[in-house]
Amino acid sequence: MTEFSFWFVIGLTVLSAAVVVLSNQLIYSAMALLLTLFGVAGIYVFLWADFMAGVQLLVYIGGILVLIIFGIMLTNRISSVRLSQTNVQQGVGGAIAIWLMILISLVISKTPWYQADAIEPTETVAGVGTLLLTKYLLPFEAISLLLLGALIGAALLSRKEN
Amino acid sequence: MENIFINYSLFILFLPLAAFVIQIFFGKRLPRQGDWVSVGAIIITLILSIAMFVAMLMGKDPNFKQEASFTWLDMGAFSIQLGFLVDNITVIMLLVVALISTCTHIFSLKYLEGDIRYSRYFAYLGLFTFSMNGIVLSNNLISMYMSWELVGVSSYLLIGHWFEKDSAANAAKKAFLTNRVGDIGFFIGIMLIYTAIGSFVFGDIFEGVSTGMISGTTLTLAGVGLFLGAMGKSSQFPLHIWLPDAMEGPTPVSALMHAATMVAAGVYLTIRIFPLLTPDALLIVAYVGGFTALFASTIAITQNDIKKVLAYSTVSQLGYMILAVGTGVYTAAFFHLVTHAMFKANLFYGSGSVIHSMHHALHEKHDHESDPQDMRNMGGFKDKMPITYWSMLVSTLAIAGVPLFSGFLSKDAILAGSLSFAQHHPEHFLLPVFGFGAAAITAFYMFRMMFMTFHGKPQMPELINDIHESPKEMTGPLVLLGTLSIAIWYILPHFNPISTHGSWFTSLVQPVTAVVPGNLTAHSIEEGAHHAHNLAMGISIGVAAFGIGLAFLMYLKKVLSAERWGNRAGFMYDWSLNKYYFDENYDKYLYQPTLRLANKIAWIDWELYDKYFINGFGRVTNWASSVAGKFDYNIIDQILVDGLGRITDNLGNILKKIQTGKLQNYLLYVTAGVIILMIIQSF
Amino acid sequence: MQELNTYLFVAAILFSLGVFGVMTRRNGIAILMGVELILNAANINFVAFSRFGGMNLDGHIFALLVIVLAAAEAAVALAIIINIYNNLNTINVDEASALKE
Amino acid sequence: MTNLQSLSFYYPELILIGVILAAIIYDLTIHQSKSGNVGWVLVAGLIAVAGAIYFQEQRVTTLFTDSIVLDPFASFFKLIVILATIFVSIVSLQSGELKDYRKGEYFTLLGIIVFGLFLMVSTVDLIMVYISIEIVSIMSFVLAGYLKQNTRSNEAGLKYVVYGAFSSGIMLFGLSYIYGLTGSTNYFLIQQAIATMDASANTALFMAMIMVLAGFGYKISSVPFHFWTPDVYEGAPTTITAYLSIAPKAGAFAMMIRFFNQVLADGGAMGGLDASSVASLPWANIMSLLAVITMTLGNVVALQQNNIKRMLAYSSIAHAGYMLLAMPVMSGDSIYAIMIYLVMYLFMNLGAFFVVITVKNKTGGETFDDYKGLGWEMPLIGVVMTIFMVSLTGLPPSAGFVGKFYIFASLIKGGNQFYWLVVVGGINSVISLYYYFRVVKVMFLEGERKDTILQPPTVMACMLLATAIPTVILGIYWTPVADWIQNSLTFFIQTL
Amino acid sequence: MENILNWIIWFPIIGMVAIAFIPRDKENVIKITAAVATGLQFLLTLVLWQNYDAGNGSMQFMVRAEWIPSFNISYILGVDGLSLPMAILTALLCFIGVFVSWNIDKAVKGYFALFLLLDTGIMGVFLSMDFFLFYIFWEVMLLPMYFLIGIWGGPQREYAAIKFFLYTLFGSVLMLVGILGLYFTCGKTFDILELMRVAPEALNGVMWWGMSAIKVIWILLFIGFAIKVPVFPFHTWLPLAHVEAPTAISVLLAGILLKLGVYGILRINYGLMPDGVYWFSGALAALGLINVIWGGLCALAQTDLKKLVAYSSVNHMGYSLIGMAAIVAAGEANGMNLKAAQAGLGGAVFQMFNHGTISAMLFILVGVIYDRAHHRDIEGFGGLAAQMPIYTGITALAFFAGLGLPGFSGFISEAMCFIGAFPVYRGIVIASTIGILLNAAYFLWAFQRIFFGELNEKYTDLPEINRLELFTVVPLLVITLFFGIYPAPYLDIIASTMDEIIHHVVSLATFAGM
Repeated sequence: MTEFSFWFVIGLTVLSAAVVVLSNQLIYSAMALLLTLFGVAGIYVFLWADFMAGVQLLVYIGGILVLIIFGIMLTNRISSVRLSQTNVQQGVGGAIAIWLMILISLVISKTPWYQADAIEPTETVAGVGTLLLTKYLLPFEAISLLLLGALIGAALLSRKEN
Repeated sequence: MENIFINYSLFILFLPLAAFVIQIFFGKRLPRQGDWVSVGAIIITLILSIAMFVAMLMGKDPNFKQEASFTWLDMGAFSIQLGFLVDNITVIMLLVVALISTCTHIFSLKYLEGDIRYSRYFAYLGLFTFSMNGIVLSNNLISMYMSWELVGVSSYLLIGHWFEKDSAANAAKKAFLTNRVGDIGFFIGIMLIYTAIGSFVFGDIFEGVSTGMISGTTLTLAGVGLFLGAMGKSSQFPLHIWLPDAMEGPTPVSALMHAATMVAAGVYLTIRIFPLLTPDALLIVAYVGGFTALFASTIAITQNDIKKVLAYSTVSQLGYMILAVGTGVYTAAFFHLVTHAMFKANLFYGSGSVIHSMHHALHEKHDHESDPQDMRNMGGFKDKMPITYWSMLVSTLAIAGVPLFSGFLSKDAILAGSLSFAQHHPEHFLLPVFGFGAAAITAFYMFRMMFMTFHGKPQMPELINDIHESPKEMTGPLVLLGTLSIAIWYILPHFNPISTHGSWFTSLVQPVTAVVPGNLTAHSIEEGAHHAHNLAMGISIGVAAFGIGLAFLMYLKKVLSAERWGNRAGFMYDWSLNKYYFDENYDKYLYQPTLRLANKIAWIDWELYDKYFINGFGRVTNWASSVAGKFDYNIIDQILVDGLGRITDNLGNILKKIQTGKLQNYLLYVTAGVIILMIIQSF
Repeated sequence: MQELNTYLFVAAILFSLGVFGVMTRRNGIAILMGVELILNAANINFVAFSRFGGMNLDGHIFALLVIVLAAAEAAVALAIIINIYNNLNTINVDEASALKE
Repeated sequence: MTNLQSLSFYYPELILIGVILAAIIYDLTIHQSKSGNVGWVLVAGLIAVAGAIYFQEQRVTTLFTDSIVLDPFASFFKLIVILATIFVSIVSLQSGELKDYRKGEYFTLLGIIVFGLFLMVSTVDLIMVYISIEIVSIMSFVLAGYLKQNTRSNEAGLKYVVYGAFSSGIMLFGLSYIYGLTGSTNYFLIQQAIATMDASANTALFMAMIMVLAGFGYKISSVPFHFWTPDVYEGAPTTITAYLSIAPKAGAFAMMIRFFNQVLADGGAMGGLDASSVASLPWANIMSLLAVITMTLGNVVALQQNNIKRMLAYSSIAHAGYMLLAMPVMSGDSIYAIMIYLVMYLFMNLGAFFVVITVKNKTGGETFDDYKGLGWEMPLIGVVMTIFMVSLTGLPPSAGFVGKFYIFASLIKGGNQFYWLVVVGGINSVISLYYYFRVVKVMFLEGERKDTILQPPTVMACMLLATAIPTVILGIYWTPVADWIQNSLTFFIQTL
Repeated sequence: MENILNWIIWFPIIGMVAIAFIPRDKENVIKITAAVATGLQFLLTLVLWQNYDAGNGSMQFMVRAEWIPSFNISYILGVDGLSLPMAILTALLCFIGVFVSWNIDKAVKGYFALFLLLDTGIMGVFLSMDFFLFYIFWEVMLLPMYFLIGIWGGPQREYAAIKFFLYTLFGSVLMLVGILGLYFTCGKTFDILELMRVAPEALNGVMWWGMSAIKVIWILLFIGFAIKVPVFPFHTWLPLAHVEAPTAISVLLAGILLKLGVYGILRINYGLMPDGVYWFSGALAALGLINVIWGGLCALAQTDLKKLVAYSSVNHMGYSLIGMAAIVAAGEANGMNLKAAQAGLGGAVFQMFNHGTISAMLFILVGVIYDRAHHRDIEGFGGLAAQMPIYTGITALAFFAGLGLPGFSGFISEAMCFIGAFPVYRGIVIASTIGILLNAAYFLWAFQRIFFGELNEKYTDLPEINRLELFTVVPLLVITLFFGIYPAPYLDIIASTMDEIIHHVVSLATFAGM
C-alpha cells in the first residue's frame, strides 16, 4: 500500500509537472501546478519531512500558487484568447531538456552520494526550529530583510501612479 | 718647401668651393652676376697649378710623393683618415683640370651671356672644379668616393642647367642614375677592401695587398667593383648611355666635364688603383675598354648632331684609355688622358662656337625649327669662322692620330701596349684589333664631321651670311687648346716627333709594378711596349690614313656616296644610327620593368598587403580582378576597423545576432551553455 | 521507496521539465511556473539528501528558506509582470523585445 | 562564534539595517517632491557604516556559528561596495530619468542591496550564498524596472527577473548536489569532505560546479550567462546600470574567489603573495576558457553597438572577462590583481556611466550620434570621457592600465601555461581600443565645432571629477591602494 | 644639474599647464608659450650636452626615486651616448615643430597642449631607465598622437589616426607581455641597468613551450619596437599616418617616433638579451634589406609627394637595421672585428639622427608646397624651379641629403652601416646597395617632375618660401651639412657608449641555453 501510494505520488507529480509546461491553457497549467506541489508535499512525507510538507502546503499552495492565479486573473480577461498560450522553440527546447535529463541521470546513477543511516524521527519541527534560531539565525534574519525589500518593491511596482 | 705642395693643393681645392658658396648666396646681387668671382678663383687656381707643375718639372723626381692626412672620424677602432696625396700624376692632373676649367670659365662668359641662371651656372662650375680636384687629390678611397659623387651631382646640375627642356632634365637624371650604378660597384669594392685590410688609404691598401691580406677572387672582385665605378664615370659599355645625352648641357660644360675631366676621372681612378688589380681584373678592364673604343666609334660614324659625334668619340677615346690600363701600359693611358683633354675640349669649344653662331643665325631668321647642332644644316663655315676651323682641324688631326700631333703619341703608346699584350697572350688578339679598328673609324668620322661642317656647300644658304666668328672670349681658349694639341709640348725636352721617349712626361710619370703577385712587372710591360712600338706606329698611321682618305672621298669629293654605302650596310647602318637601340632596350627591359615592379610593389603594399591584412581573405579576389591597381580610398574608408578588424567585425555581427532581445532565446542559450560546459568538463 | 536515486530522478525530471518550460513558454506567468518547478526539484533534492544523509536538518532549512525566497521572488516577478501588462497590454515575453542588438 | 558574541562584531551591518529602516520611516514622513532627501540619509548612513568598517577591530573570525566570516578581505569589498553606492546615490539625485518618480524606495532598495552584498562578500555557507544572491537580485529586479512608465525599463525588469530566477534556480540545483555529495553546507566542511571524497564523485561535483557557476556567472555577466546584461543595462535607469556594472560584480567576485579558493582549491591562495595553489581539481581550464570567451565576446560585440550605454554593457562583460583571467591562477597575486582591478574599474566605469547620464540629461540621447562634436561643446565631458575611455582601454598612464598590468603580471607569474591568456587579453585590449575610441572620435573628430561652451551642473561636474581624477592619479601613483589591498589580503581559512 | 633630466622631461608639461590657463582666443600667446617651453627645453638639452662627459660611455645624470615599491617600480632617469643625441634631436624638432605649426588655426589651445604632452612622452622614453617608466612614456605618446592626427590631419585623418593607434597598441601590448616576462624571470626589477646586469644570465636556459625564453621575449619586444621603426611587414600604418598628419606631426613622426623603435631595440633587446642579438641579427639584416628595397620601390611608385617621403623613411630605417646587425662582427665567431661592429652600430645610431633631421626637413618642405598649392600630387606640379628658386634650392639640398649624397650626414651613416655589416652579411649588404640607386631614382625623378620642365600655368604666382618656413628648415639643413662634412662631434658623443654596448653584447653572450 505504501509502495503503491509512493509510486502514485511520484506519478502524479511528474505527470502534472508535464502538464504545467505543456498545456495550452494557462489556467490548466496553474491547476496542474497545484497537483505537482501537492505531489511534492507527498514526497516530503515519504522523506520523513513532515514540517516541510506542511510548509509546502501552506506557503507554496496557499501563498505562491494563489499569487500566481491572481496574476493570471489580473493579466487576462477570462474570455480573451490570450488565456490560451502557446510554446515556442519546443523542438530545440525539448532536445536540450532531454539532454539535460540524460546527463543528470547518468551522473546521479554513477555517483556515490553522501549517505548515513538514520532512524525516522517522530517530528522535525523542533529540530528545524532549533536550527533556525541557532545555527541559521543569520540567514533567517536576512530573509526577513529580503521579504521587507520584496514587499516594498512589489508594492512599488504594482501600485497605481496618481 | 716641404709643405708647399700640400698648401697649394688646399688652395686649389677650396678656392673653387669658396667661389661656389659666394655665387650661390650672393651671385645674383653682385655686379655682372659675380662671374668675376668664379673666373678670378679659377685663374688663381690655374696659377697655383702651374706653379706646382713648374716645381715638379724642376724637381725631376719620378718618385716624388707627398701625403698629408687628418682623422675625420674616430670611434676607437673604426676611424677614417682623410688626406691628400700629391705626386707627379696628381700635379699634372691638377694642371689639366685647372687649365680646362679656366678655359671653360672664360669661354662661358660669352657663351652663356644673358642666361637667366648665369650666376648659378658659374657656381656649379666652381662646385665641379672643387669635386674634381677632390678626386685628384685624394689619398684614400673614402674621400675619393665622396668627391666622386659630388662630381656626379655637379654634372647633374649642369646637364640640367636648362631644365625647362624635358630632354635636359631627363639627361641629368639619367647621368646621375647611371653613374650611381657604377658607384654601387665602387662602394662594394671599397667595402671588400676595407673588410680585408681595414684601411681606406691607398698606401695601406697596396701594402695590404702585397702582404696578401686580400688576394685571389676577392681581390679580383674588389678590383672589378672599383672599376665599375670607373665604368660609370668614364661611360664605358654598357654604362655608356648617359654621356651622349649629357650633351643637353651647355657646350662648355660638355667640354669641361664630359670630355676632358670628369669622364677622365674613371681612367684616373683605374690608374690609381692599378697596383691592386689582378690579372683577371685587368683582363676585364682591357676588354671593356677595347670593346667600348670600337663600339662607340661605330656609333659615331652615323650621327648627325655635331655634339653627339663628339660625345661618342669621347666614349671611344675613354675606351682607349681603359684599354691601356687593362693591358698594363697605364702611363700611356694617363698620357692619352692629358692629350685627349686638350684636343677633345678644344673640339667641343669649336663645336660650341659653331653652335653659338648657328644659334644666332637661326635666331636672326626667326627659325626655331631647325636644329643648330645638326651637321646637315651646316657646311662651308670654313671661311666664316677661320679660327674655329683651324683650331678644330688641329685637334681633329690629333684625335685621328696623325703624326706631329699630340694624339698620335699617346694613341700610339696605347696601341703599342695592346699589341705587345696580344703578343704575350695571343689568345687576346682581339684587343689590338679593337684598338686599330677604332683608330681607323675615328679618323673617318672625325673628318666626316669636319667636312660636313666646314667644307662643301652651305646646306642652309640663307644662314651663311649670319654666321660669324665667335668673340675673343671664345676663340681664346680655342687657340690655346689648339696649340696644346700639337705634339711639341709633350716631347720636350727632346725633339723626336714620333716618340715620347725621354720627354718630361715619361721621365716623371713612370710605371709602377703592380703589387699583386702574378702581374707582369712594370719593366717587362715597358719592354714589350717598346718593342711593339714601331709596328704599332706603322699600322696606326696606316689606319688613320685609310680613315681620313675614306672620309675625304665620301664627304668632300663625294666620289663615294655615303647614302649608298649606308644602304649597303643595311641593318648595321640602322643599328649604328640608333645607337644599337641601347636606350630603347634599357627602357624596355630595365626602366619600365623596374617602374612596373615598383608600382606593383607599392600596390601590393597598399592595396594588397594592407587591405588583405584589413579585409581578410576576401580581398584576394579583388586583387586578381584589378591588376590596373587604382587607389580606391572609399573601400578603405568603408572598412571599419583595421588589422584583424574585419574579422572581428564579422564575428561581432554574428554574435550580435545572438542577442535577439527574445528572453526565451537567452534562456535557451544559457541552458545550452551549461550543457556544453558540462560536456567539456567531463572530457 | 528507500532508494535515494528514485527521489533524485524525480527531482531531475522536475528540473528538466522546469527548464523546458522556462525555455518554451511565452507567457511570463507560465515561465514563472517553470521556475517554481526548478525550485521544487532542488527542494526535493535537499530534503532527500537530508533524509539519506543521516537525517541532518541542514537540507530542511535550506529548502525552507528556498520556499520563502520563492514567495518573495514570485511576488516581485508578478508585480513586474502586472506592471508590464499595464503598459504593453501583454505578458508574452517575446513581445517585449525592444531591447536587442 | 556564537550568535550573541557575533553581534558585537556585526555593528557595521546593524548600523546599515538601522539606516535602511530610518530611510523607510523618513520616506513615509515626507512629500514625494522631497523624497530625494532619502538619498542623503542613505549617503550619510553609508559613510557612517564605512567609518565603522574602517575603524573596526581587524579580527579574522567566523560569525554567527560559521555562517559568515569577518576578515579584511570582506571589509575591502564592503568598502568598495559602499563607495560605489555613495557615488551612484549622489548621481541618482541628479538623474533626469528618475525625476518623475518617488525616490524613497529607490534608496531603500539600494540600502538593502548593500546589505545583501555585505553578506555576499563574507559568506562561507551555501545557504548564505543563495540568500545573499537572491537579496541582491530581487532588489535589482525592482530597481531595473523602476521606471514604471517606461516600457524599456519594464522590459528590462521582466527580462532580469525571469533570467535571474532561472539562473539562481539552476544554481540552487547545483548547490543541492554539493550538499548531497558532502552532507554539509559549510565551506570548510565541504572542503574536508571533498578532500576525502572518492574520485568517482568528481563528475557529479563538476556538474554541480557548472550549475553553481551559472549563478556566479550571471552575477558577473560571464559568458554564457551574460545574455541579460546588454538588455537590462540598456533598459534600466542609467544610474542602476552603473551600479549593476560595479557593485554586484564586486560582491560576486569576492564570493566566487572565496568559493573557489575555499571549496575547490586548498584554500591556500592567501598563504602568501607568492603561493599558487590550484588544487588537483581541474576547474582552472574551464575558468580560463570562460574568461577568454567572455572578454572576446564582450569586446567583439561592443564593436557593433550604436548605443553607448549598450556598448558599455558589453564593455562591462569584457572587463568581467579580464578579471576572470586571473581566477584560474588562484594565487595571492591573482586575487590581489582582481582586487586592484576592481578598484580601478570602479572609478573608470562609474565615470563613463556618469558621462552617459550627464549627456542624456542634456540631449536625451545615448547613441554615438548624440555625442557628435560634444568634446568641443562640453569640454569637461569631452576630457573626462576621454580619460575614462583611455582607462577602459587600459592605456597608461591611467587606472585601467594598472589593473590590466596586475592581471597580466599575476598570469605571467603564474607560469607559462597562462601566457596564452595574457596574449589573448592583450589582443582584446587592442580590439577594445577601437570602440572606446569611437566615442572619442565622435566627440572630437566628428560633428560641427560649436563655439558656445556648456558646463554640466555642479554636482555632476564634481562627481565626474571625483571619478576622473582618481582614474588618472591611480594610473600614476597607486601605492596607497596597493598597500591597502596588500593589507586586505587576509581571509579566514580553516585549514585541514 | 642633478635634476636637469627632470627639467628636460617635465618642462613641456609646465608649458602645457600654462597653456591650459590661457584663454583660447589668445592664440598668439599660446603659440609663444609653446615656443618658449620647447625652446627652453632645447636649451636645457644643449646644457646637458655641454656637461656630458663623452669619454664615459655609461649612464650619467642619473635620477632615482622610489615610485611603487610594492612592485619594485622606480623612477629612474639617465642619459648616455645613445640617448643624448636623441634627446637633443627631440627637443630641437619639437622647437621647430612649434614654428611649423604656426599657421594652425583650428583649436590652437588643444593643439599645442597635446603637442607639448607628446614632447614629454617622447623625451621620457629616451631618458627613462626604468622599464615600467619607459613603457608608460611609450604609451603616453599614443594619445596626443591620435588627436593630433585625428583632429588636425588630412582628409582621411580619422582612419589614419585609429590605424596608427591600433598598430602601435598591438605592438605595445606584446611588449608589455615581454616586459612582465622579463620582470619575473630576472629578479623582479624594472631597473634597466639592473636588468642589463641580471637578465643575460637569468634568462639563460629558461624554456617556455620548448622555446627559449630569450627568443620569446626578444620576439615580443622586437615586434613592439619594429612597429615603430617600422620594419616590414609592420609598416603600413606609416604611409597613411604620415600623409594624413599635419606637417609638424609628420615631422615628429618621421623625425623622432621612428627612432624610438631603433632606440628600443638597442637599449632593451641588445642590452638585455645578448644571446638574442646573435640569434636574430641575421634576420635583422634581412629585414633591413627588405625595408630598403621594398621602401625604395614603393617610394618610386608614389605620386603623392608626402607618401613618397614616408616610404623613403621605410627605406632609410632599413639602413639602420642593417647597421645594427653588424654588432655581431665583434664576436669571436666573426673574428672579433671590432672595427666593423663600431662602424655598423655607430652608423645605425648616426643614421637615426640623420634621418631625423633629413626627413624632418623633407616633411617641412612638403608642407610648404602643400600650403601653397593645396595638393601634393607630384605630377600636378612642374617647372617650379623657375618660380620658387630658393625653395627649389633648399629642396634640392634636402633631396640630395635624402639620397645619401656625400657632404650630407646621411651619406656617412649609410656608408658606416654598410661597411660595418659587410664582413658578416656580405650578400645582404651587396643586395641592399641597390637601395642607394633606388634612393637616387625616386628622389631625382620626383624632383624632376616637380621642379623641372615648363612651369605649370596654374602656378605662375606661387609665393616663394617665407622667412618663418626658412627658419624651420635652415637649421636642419645646417646640421645635416655640418655633420656631413665633419661628423666627429657626433661620433665622439656616441663612441664610448657604442663600445659599451658592443662589449656588453659580446662579452655576455653565452650561446648557451638558446
